[in-house]
Amino acid sequence: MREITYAQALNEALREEMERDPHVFILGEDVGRHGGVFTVTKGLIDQFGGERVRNTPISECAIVGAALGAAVVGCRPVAEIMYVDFMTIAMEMIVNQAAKIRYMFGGKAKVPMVVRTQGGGGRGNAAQHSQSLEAWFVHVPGLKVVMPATPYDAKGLLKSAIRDDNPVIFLENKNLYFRKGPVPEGEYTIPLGVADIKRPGSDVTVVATSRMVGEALAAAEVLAESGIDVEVIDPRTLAPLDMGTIIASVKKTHRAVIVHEACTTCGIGAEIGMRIMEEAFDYLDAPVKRVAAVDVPVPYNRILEDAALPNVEDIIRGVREVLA
Amino acid sequence: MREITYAQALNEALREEMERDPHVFILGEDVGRHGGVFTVTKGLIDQFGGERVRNTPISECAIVGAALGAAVVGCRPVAEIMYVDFMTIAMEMIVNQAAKIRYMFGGKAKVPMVVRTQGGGGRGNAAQHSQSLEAWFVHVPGLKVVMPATPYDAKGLLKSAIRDDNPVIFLENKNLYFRKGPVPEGEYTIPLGVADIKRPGSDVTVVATSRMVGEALAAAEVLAESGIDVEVIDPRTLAPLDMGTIIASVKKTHRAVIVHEACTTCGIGAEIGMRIMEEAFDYLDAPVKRVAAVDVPVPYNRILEDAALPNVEDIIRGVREVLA
Amino acid sequence: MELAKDALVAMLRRMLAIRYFEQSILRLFEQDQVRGATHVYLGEEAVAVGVCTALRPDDYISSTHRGHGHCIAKGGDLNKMMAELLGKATGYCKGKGGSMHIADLDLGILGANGIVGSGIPIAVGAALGSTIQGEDRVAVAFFGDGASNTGAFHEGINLAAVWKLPVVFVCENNMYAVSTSTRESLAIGGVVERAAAYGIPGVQVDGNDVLQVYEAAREAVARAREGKGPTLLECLTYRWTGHTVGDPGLYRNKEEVEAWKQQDPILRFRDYLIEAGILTQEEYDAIDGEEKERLERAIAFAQESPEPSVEALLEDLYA
Amino acid sequence: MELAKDALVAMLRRMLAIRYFEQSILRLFEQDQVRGATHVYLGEEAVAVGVCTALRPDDYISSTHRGHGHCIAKGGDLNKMMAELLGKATGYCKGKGGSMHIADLDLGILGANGIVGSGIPIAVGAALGSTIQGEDRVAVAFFGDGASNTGAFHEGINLAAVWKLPVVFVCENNMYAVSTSTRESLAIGGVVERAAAYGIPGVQVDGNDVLQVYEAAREAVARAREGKGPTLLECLTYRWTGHTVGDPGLYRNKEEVEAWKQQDPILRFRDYLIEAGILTQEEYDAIDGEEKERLERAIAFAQESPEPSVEALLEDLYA
Ligand SMILES: Cc1ncc(C[n+]2csc(CCOP(=O)(O)OP(=O)(O)O)c2C)c(N)n1
Ligand SMILES: Cc1ncc(C[n+]2csc(CCOP(=O)(O)OP(=O)(O)O)c2C)c(N)n1
Ligand SMILES: [Mg+2]
Ligand SMILES: [Mg+2]
Repeated sequence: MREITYAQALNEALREEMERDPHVFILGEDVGRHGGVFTVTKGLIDQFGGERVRNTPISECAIVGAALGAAVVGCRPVAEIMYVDFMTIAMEMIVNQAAKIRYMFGGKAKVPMVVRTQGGGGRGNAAQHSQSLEAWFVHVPGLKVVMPATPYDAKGLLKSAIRDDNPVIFLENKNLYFRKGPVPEGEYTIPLGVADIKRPGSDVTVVATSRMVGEALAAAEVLAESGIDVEVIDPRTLAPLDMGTIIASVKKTHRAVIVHEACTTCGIGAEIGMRIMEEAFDYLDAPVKRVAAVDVPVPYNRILEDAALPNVEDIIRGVREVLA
Repeated sequence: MREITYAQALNEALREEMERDPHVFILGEDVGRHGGVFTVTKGLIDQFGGERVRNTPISECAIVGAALGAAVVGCRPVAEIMYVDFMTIAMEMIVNQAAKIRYMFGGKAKVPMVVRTQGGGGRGNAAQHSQSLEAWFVHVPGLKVVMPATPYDAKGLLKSAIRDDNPVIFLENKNLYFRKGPVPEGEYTIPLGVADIKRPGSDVTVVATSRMVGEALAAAEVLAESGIDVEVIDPRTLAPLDMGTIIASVKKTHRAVIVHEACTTCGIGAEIGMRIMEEAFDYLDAPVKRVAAVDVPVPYNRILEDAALPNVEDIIRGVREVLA
Repeated sequence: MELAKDALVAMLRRMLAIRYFEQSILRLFEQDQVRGATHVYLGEEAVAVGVCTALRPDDYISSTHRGHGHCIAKGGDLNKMMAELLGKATGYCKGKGGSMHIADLDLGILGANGIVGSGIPIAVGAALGSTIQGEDRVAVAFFGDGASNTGAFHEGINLAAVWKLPVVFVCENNMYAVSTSTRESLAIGGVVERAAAYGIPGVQVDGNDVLQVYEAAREAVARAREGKGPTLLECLTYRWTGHTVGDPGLYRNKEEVEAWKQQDPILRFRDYLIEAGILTQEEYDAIDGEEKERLERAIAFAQESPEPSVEALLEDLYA
Repeated sequence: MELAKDALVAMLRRMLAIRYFEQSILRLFEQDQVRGATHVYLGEEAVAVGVCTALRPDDYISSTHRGHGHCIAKGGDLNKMMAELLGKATGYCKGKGGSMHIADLDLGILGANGIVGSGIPIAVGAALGSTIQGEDRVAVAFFGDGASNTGAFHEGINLAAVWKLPVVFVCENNMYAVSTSTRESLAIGGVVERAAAYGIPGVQVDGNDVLQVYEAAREAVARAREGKGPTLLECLTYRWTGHTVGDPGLYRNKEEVEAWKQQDPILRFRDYLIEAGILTQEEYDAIDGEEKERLERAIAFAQESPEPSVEALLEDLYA
């Protein structure tokens, strides 16, 4: 199969959906001629014009608000917020408006919009450009939350997100954009709410998200050399969360490690760990373990940043601990 | 001991701290002559004048930003954000700025500010005025997060929060403002980071926050009639979180229920439950149970709102379940 | 543009409907039939009605926490509104929304809003969506003087101005945001002066003169529909009651309130209609009686309607 | 106010220091000694230096993502700055902050900022804090043309205007926000036109003329210090390079960039100083050489400095 980058895969998803449905349009900072600071919207303005690929002023609240208004009246906007850290400016629109409108109106509205953004550290971007804030969105009923880890998933999930009639927070990762992976030619979608077993295994369940999926797979390779057979599960969407796949795995392995790049405390690892306890307590041979970022802002210096964020070694250590 | 309301207790804390330290000042919407929409700042403008009790335009970002700037240059601002739901507009200032400045600057700044706000449902205020968003703040390193449940705690904790050299998110509850409780005359403070055992017990640990503390105590009374001895722990501050007290209790009771008014998924209950699993797995006779809001926006209708939010009956049921 | 008699009567009817709706809400709130945060529009009727009269049925409005008037002016169903305020299953939102979240997308009513300022970008988005779909609908954002200090106001209007979207920004300057007067929260004479920051026209009118409001709105709407971009229309008015139902409003003095009550937009309009020979006193009284009665029927409808079932709690979250 | 020769020389030195600092950053970034999101101030030196010359040492500034120039202009230590950019323990932030978070509270530098617009309310708060503590310090908020579209701009300036706080809002209009031109993001001729929305004076100057910037800033600062409230000062300028180090900047055409390079603020200032007989070419060359050397020493200092220890990860979070 051909290999393309995560950014290219996202670009294809946008292009195909815009070709397919004239109601789909894009708005965000520098998404036009510039193609987005991570190249995801590259070339789209040439094909679809400035009406459907719209450069906005720097105004995250208005970007999401305008997307929302357009969605309610029948469009399918895809808003780009350059960094998840800037979602802090759009939280009102996302949380009080987009997530709640349908419910508050008694079901009499649809809000088919996607907010694409990206998070994660590892590039020396420091504390205000390296966060992972997915747990906030998962805490808000009414939102769907997607976190693709591979080019294949990125494309298929973005297409589903655009076709979904609900507000979808689509969280990409800045370190994945230029990594390649196999992506078939032509049309496919991946349903929201279905986890993917990225590596089957029998000894321990590792649930990893976004960039940590690759780290977990690398850790699994190393652990395999010591005869430890790791199952790596990528939930792919955090809301809805496919607990079925996770629980089935834990019932088989009796041990689980949750890996994410967000800060440990109140991260998605707490929720997944808690759900495992609630649904598979009697199957657990050890407490569920979290491998996640240290609870500090992400520092600039490379040594400190590496120490703050989880990596292959941390995952290996975590797996060994739950097996001890 | 005299009994005063939660609002009066908070008002006393503000008054005493403003008398004590001229660097303390208040800013927020309608905090001046109007005394705040929940009366917490009532009368303060008469005593301290408009320089130190400042009515702001409706601009939550500027309120927190201005508080932050003033804190960095040596003041001790207490900002009021009318509803926690409006904190969504100030998230950038709180999360990217206030929480991170000290760390990003390598320790070369102090940010002694308090953001007071209030959350919770039960008053028919509907989805945009009834949220409980504490988990978001606990997810952000650099913040302290306080949630008082009684007039006594409200006063002592607010005084400590104002004296603290870090940004403190002080989460009050709209349903508690006009409830009375014993508050001694004169000066006292309650340290941040120390849980309070509101009711000692031996059979099951119930960790409850804010308004749910009272509900848990009521549930404990009912359960006592069936011979079930409930220990009710109020963490009082969620960051720092006094896990020591909670773990000690669980090691004694072997069973735990976490109760909060926020939505279940990714709420503070997940974190506390996970921490109990991490630190006391071998002591647990049953999975930790969460009793929290249903994952929906808070509805207006009374019947639906009651069904959405946890109450005494839900807690009783939860306790019986972990004992089953 | 001269309005025909039936158009003028329709305006009068809607102003009266708002008046009686709000008066009954005050009463029903006291009786605990309506609960929560409820803001009434008494005294401001001319703004909503003047503006909405200038709109087509398929145009959009986004509204505020003080939204009943906008909804009625845009043709909202009194029965469904009242039922919603009583939290009933037959209400606009099946009882889930209450006062601050009434919406009727079929009538272009994008919803009241509990968050000050947030309706502004939403209206901008509706205008954008209309444009992208090749339609020529106009969107109106209603908001208060207090809202003009929010970031959402600035970001939303700027976006509409840059994209020349068909929006009319209608500021209801009632001189106060809760207890805070405009003198305390803006260092300028009027919100209208903010239009210059976006390169759009700004117009200020007597917000208690429904025809003046209508005339200004008509021009702004025409401009928007012709693709010439947004207008900021400031309507000077006053709320007769406290900020919420229950607020005694002690931050305003009695004389000020009384002076404004003398400017009752409905009586001014009635006097004009009668003096201009468009309506007789008898016709007016008949209309007035009919509107009162329509309201009573709405209350009865709401009161007789069933509560939602508990199962509804989990419905309507995702499409 | 006429500036004495040593003051003029000090300005020149700081402009040169910024120039050489930024040029070296381009090089060090290529060598992977500097990483992350780094924005240089080449071509805009006159703004920071003109404004900061009008300030007292104890006045405050809040800065932006493009903050090196502001820091140097306010007296920042080149060694600590360079060490911070190299992520060293001796840096301003012990290596934790990097380019976008350099601060020096002793010099009134409240910090660069990674979030566009957010420095504005922070400067307002510093001015407020100064006022409340009975001091007469002035705060300057630097920000870009792009930032003037944010809600933080609107809310922050409005608050300062209403409270008549001692702030000067300095817009560095370099015509672009990343790839987006001001024509695409503002429907007005200049950011200065936004002053009217807050009832404060707006002044637009040639931002590549350091003396013109200084003069306007001096007046605004005096006004602020006298309690007359804030001013919006727009300085028209241009960034010579891409938005970040690494951005080729293809959205601007070569002629435009070249035309602006002809307006080099340092050469213009040099020519003025020499033509006015204040400085000889030899004196200029000597100063130029000294600043180059000072920068080389800063690089050496930074390169020889130790990395932070891993233990530092957990330090400095709470006071
Ligand atoms: C962002 C936000 N901040 C504060 C509030 C609380 N609040 C509700 S209405 C109101 C005053 C609004 O004033 P204005 O915009 O003038 O409208 P009016 O009530 O006068 O019609 C305030 C402060 C809110 N709902 N949203
Ligand atoms: C709130 C926010 N949105 C977007 C960004 C990404 N970003 C960084 S700098 C920049 C452009 C800023 O333009 P301007 O304010 O004109 O400053 P300049 O870079 O031209 O100096 C953008 C969009 C950000 N840092 N913060
Ligand atoms: Mg008002
Ligand atoms: Mg710029």
